[in-house]
Amino acid sequence: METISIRAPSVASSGTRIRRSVRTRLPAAFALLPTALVVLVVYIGCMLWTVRLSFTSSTLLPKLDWVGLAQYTRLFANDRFLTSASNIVIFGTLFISGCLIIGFLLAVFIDQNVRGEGLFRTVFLYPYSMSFVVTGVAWQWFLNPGLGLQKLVRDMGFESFTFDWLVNQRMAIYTIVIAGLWHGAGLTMAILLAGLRGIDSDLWKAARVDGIPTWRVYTSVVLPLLRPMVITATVLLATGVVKLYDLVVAMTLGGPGIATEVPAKFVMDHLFERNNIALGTAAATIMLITVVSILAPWIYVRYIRPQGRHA
Amino acid sequence: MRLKTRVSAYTLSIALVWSSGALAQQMKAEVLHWWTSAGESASVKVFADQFTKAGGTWVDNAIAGGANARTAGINRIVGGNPPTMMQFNTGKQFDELVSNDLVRDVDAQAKAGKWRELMPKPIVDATVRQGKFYAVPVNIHGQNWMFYNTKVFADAGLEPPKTFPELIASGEKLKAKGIIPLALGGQPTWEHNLFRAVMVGHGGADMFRQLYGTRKPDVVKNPKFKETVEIFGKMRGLVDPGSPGRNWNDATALVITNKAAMHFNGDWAKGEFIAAGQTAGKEYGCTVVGQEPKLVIGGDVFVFPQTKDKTALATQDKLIQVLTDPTSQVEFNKKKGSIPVRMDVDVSSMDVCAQKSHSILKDPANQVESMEILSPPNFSGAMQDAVTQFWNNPNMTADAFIEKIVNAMRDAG
Amino acid sequence: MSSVSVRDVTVAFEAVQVFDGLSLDIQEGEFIVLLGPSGCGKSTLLNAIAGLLDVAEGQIWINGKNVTWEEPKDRGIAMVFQSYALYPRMSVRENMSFGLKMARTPKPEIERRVARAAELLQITPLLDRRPDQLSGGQRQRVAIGRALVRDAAVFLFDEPLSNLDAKLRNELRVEIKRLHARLGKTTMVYVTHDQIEAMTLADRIVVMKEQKIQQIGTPDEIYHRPANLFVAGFVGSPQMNFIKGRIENTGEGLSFLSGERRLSLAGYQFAATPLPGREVVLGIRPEHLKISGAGTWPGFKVDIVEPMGADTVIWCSDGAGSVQVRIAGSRRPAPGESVTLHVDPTEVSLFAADSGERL
Amino acid sequence: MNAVVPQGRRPRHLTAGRIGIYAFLATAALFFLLPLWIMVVTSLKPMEEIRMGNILALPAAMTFEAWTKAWSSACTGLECNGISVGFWNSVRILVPSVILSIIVGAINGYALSFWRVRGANVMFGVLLLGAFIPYQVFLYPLVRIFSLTGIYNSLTCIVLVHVIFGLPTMTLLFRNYYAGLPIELFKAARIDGGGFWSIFLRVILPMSTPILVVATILQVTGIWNDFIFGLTFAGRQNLPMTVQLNNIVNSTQGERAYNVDMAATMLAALVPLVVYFVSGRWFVRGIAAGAVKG
Repeated sequence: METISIRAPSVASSGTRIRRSVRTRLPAAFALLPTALVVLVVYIGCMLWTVRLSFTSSTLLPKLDWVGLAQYTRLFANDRFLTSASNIVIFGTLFISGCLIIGFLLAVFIDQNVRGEGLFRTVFLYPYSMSFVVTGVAWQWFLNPGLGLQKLVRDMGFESFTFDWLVNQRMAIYTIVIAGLWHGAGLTMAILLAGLRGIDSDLWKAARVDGIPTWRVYTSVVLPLLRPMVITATVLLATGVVKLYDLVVAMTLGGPGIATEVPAKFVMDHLFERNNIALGTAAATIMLITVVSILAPWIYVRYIRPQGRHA
Repeated sequence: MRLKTRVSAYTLSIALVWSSGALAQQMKAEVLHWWTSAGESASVKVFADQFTKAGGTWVDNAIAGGANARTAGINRIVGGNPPTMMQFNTGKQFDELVSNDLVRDVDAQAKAGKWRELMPKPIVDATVRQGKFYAVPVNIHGQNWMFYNTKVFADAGLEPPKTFPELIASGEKLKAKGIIPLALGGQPTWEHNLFRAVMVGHGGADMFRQLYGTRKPDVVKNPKFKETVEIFGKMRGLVDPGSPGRNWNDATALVITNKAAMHFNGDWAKGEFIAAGQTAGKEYGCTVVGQEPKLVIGGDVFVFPQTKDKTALATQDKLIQVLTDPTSQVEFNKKKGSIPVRMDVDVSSMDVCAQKSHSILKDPANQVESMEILSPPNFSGAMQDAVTQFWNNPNMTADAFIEKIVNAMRDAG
Repeated sequence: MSSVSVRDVTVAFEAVQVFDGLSLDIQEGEFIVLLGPSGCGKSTLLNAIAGLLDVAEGQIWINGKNVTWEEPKDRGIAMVFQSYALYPRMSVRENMSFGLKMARTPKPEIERRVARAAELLQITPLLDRRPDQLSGGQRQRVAIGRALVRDAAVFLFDEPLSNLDAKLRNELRVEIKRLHARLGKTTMVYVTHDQIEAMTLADRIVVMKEQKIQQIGTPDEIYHRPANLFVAGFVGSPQMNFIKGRIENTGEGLSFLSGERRLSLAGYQFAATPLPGREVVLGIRPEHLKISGAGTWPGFKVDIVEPMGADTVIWCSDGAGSVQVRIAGSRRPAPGESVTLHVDPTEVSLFAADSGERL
Repeated sequence: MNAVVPQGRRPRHLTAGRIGIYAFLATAALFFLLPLWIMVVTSLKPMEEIRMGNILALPAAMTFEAWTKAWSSACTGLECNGISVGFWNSVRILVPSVILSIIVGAINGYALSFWRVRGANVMFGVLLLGAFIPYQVFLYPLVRIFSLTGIYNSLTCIVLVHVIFGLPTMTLLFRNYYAGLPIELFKAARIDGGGFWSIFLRVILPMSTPILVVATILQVTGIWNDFIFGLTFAGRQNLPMTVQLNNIVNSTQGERAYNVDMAATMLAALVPLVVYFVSGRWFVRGIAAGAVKG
């Protein structure tokens, strides 16, 4: 009879073991090598380069002097940067939650065996394929009080109707959210719809037998099951939030005033238009630090700690 | 420097490829610029045709948006694969290319062509670094023009204003008649452009230079400065609520379609009037508002990236000849909406606005350097941020605005 | 010569789960079943034998060769998975010949082997179908067929029948047994949590719990002389009855005492003779309890009667606890009836109450 | 009295609920189509009409001139060939970029989910972080890197850039999809003697159709609509269509022809749109098949 005591895992290293591990995984390691190089040179390299430049006084061309935290002091005294930072929080929150809510509603409604499902789906998805360079202009026109919705409603006889968010400092950021929703809700819908289609049909039968109202099933049973899809959609949308630039440029150019400025635009303007590489990279570094501190724990728990599967 | 050897090795290999090609390719010039609209394309074609006539091959590389084009161009110059010539605006945009020895000096050609005598001093100063020409100016844009709708003014029984206080007074009258007094592209650039027009028109050329050039905070202590800022502040009431975010040409369209009376812009806005079939002096007029007309001028220049290749040098020399030739100057600027950079050419064939421009600039006292010439981009950028905040926030006081200007001066160093 | 030999093997999973210093010897031609509840480490052991996971320490020998660091394909093994693991885009034929192609076996040889295996498993008509066109039973046959063509010395089965319904499971079980007999010298290592499969198939059963081997023995040994409480409880259905009590020395030797009940242990083969007063658990299989007029333990009342066809399970209780009794034949007591139970001390098992080990 | 027994097909009830569903979907569809409507009507109007500012109204004098102009005669500097010149450039960039980035993503995803390579997950973590960093930050150093290696401003260069920046999404997509495949398939293939490449090519790849569709759609859309990379890295012989589009749309000082802008935008979006229409069903199915088991 065998009885075995449990010991702490020991790091054993015999020559043969290493040989087999290497021999078996060599092709895999080799296949990952180009990516590893890219990660090292491009991603990590560029990040470090960016961080380094933020401690210099570079203007048009990078130079490698050292001015300490001077750029950061300027950055945090800069109205526009502070507005950008708060704008991205507003936009991010509303855009992600809005896309998820609208996407979920669209997915649920499309999932009701409607006729012309394909048509609806395409209509909701097509904005994702359009570049913002000009669709931004279309939105700008539509939201402009003198041209679009407000004029239309007033022309119909409702003289007091006012919809001037686009030109209102306090509300302008929400028009960016509206156009953002238009662009991103369709993709969210597709992801959630995929999730809905994957739900076991027995669940529906069970809910019917129990006499649970449909909306209740969606909120209490289906929604929790869609968790992975919601996470994926959130991740995809979040990458868009951080990179938000084109939309703002096309619709408001950061205005009225600096009401709709966002960090990526701050970085872009300072790097390429204002010949202020140092301040631009300082802003980029702050963005980087923010993203890393929010995401690193999640990425670590989700992807790094569990070492793949055992094979 | 290793980068440099790299660069020249690369140019050399390209040169080898070229010289092995057909003879016609010997004078092949790749020109990088951001003149992409129909009117601009027509103007650049003048140079291209002249160059072709002179036996060269013009390879056109147009990239929309100055920032995009400059980024691409600078990347290529630094990356060792430069175009033969590249557009910049007058001003500090190419300073570091000069100090890093990446562009060629063209002082020999300038001396031969007497550029220093023939061109307005602000333009010369904007192009000369360490006593040498490093770029070829090709045109002069007036930035503080006011375009107005003649019919609207006639109907209202008003004369186009000569000063800014007058402008505000007539603006209020026009507003009462349901006309948009001032059409403005509500984007930071154009708001800032308007501010500069007020600054030079009301505050005067010296104040303008102090603000954008020397950037000493003392300037704001001048009571005239605050007065100017307040006038600018009052003009917030003269634009329509749809202004924010609007493109400048949509603002021009408001004047064209009789919806608005006045529009401040550079002389490039003529292109929109022309495209709508209107003629200067008839449907619309152009004027410079201010006690004495001071014209803020800037323009476009071309720089010539360094090369050791003899053929390439000859090509660049030929290009310089073409750019400064009097005939091509007139033809180019007719299409571009600007005026020739040489004050010695005959402008009688150009439109009334251009002629007005030319006559104003005849007196060197009326020539005012543009912000692009006076300020480094980080200061003009910071100013733009300040201006757009003030313009779009009716509750912001002139003093708060002035404080932001002082901060901008401090930050830009 | 032993066919498979696991020598002091340690497997470490990300420093979380440890499978430590385990040894096992399997003889050539033997049918070994690794039995245990899920998570007991039986599949881990199988995967280690197959070379599908790295062994941190120790060695694995197959057919006299140290294969610890060999690739799975070089170990002379074949494997059948619970989920069948058929390549979905390949036909049955391609599925079966994939491994041979990988090994660059000549074409005619591949065809010969596939044909033979298909015939053996009666899946010849299915050869050109795709896995998604097959029923569960057919898929499992194909999976076995894929293993068969490898002509391996050792077959590894990872719960191959768990995904099938009861009827198919029985059929295929018999077939696997027949296959083993027909293949002669092929060693089979079979992982399952189903004790019926274990009992019916195995030459020897390895019972595992919490990454440790609890007992290795023939089905009879496992059934009749379980090494500890866990094995005794895990094997057998209905479950073995357990009665807590203690050992006492009466005049005629050692006795088991639980409340009023007493059982003389004369004839019980002790592994180690316990001291009187020792707390123990008495294990009696339901079929070893007999209902008789003059029994050992009177005064049980019948609660529930479960007729199962060939035999009947009767639940009896006496206020202190309940036991299950399995009787053959059609004559059975009615619920509420009083019965007397008879226990044969040679047929019971005694376990130490503290360690659970057999006494 | 006879009880009424329902006969034949159950009548289709257009209940209040159904009407509500359709009303909601139709309203949503209107919202989504609105910008498209503005763009279509604008592209069909002459400029005089556009200056009048009735953006939602149907064109009074419909003309397709803007479309032909946008396609074949709008000017970018001296070249007046519309955006059609960039079309083939875009295709030349698109095809190798999409194929290569998908191949690399698939191999990465496969290696990450089936083979435990030391440090691979850390690499993947950094890659994921990279997905959140604005591209603009990379531009300058990348230009330096590429010009040092001598491939700056070439087709190779732009394709490489697309592959590099497609890495995070593609790797994530394939990794998650492969993580959803039964590991036993991989084990079986190992026992059958498959090595890294043969298992990938013969077992895993044939099972990847749904995720390949999703990856293709995402990459085609992303790469086709790219502007900044094309401009910065492609070199002037290879400028993609979006650069032409931007040249037409975004001139700073020149006059604007909105009708041409709108037509050009829709023309430029044709390729991804066609991909969407053709593969819409597959897209949802592909995502369902595990692309989102993140």
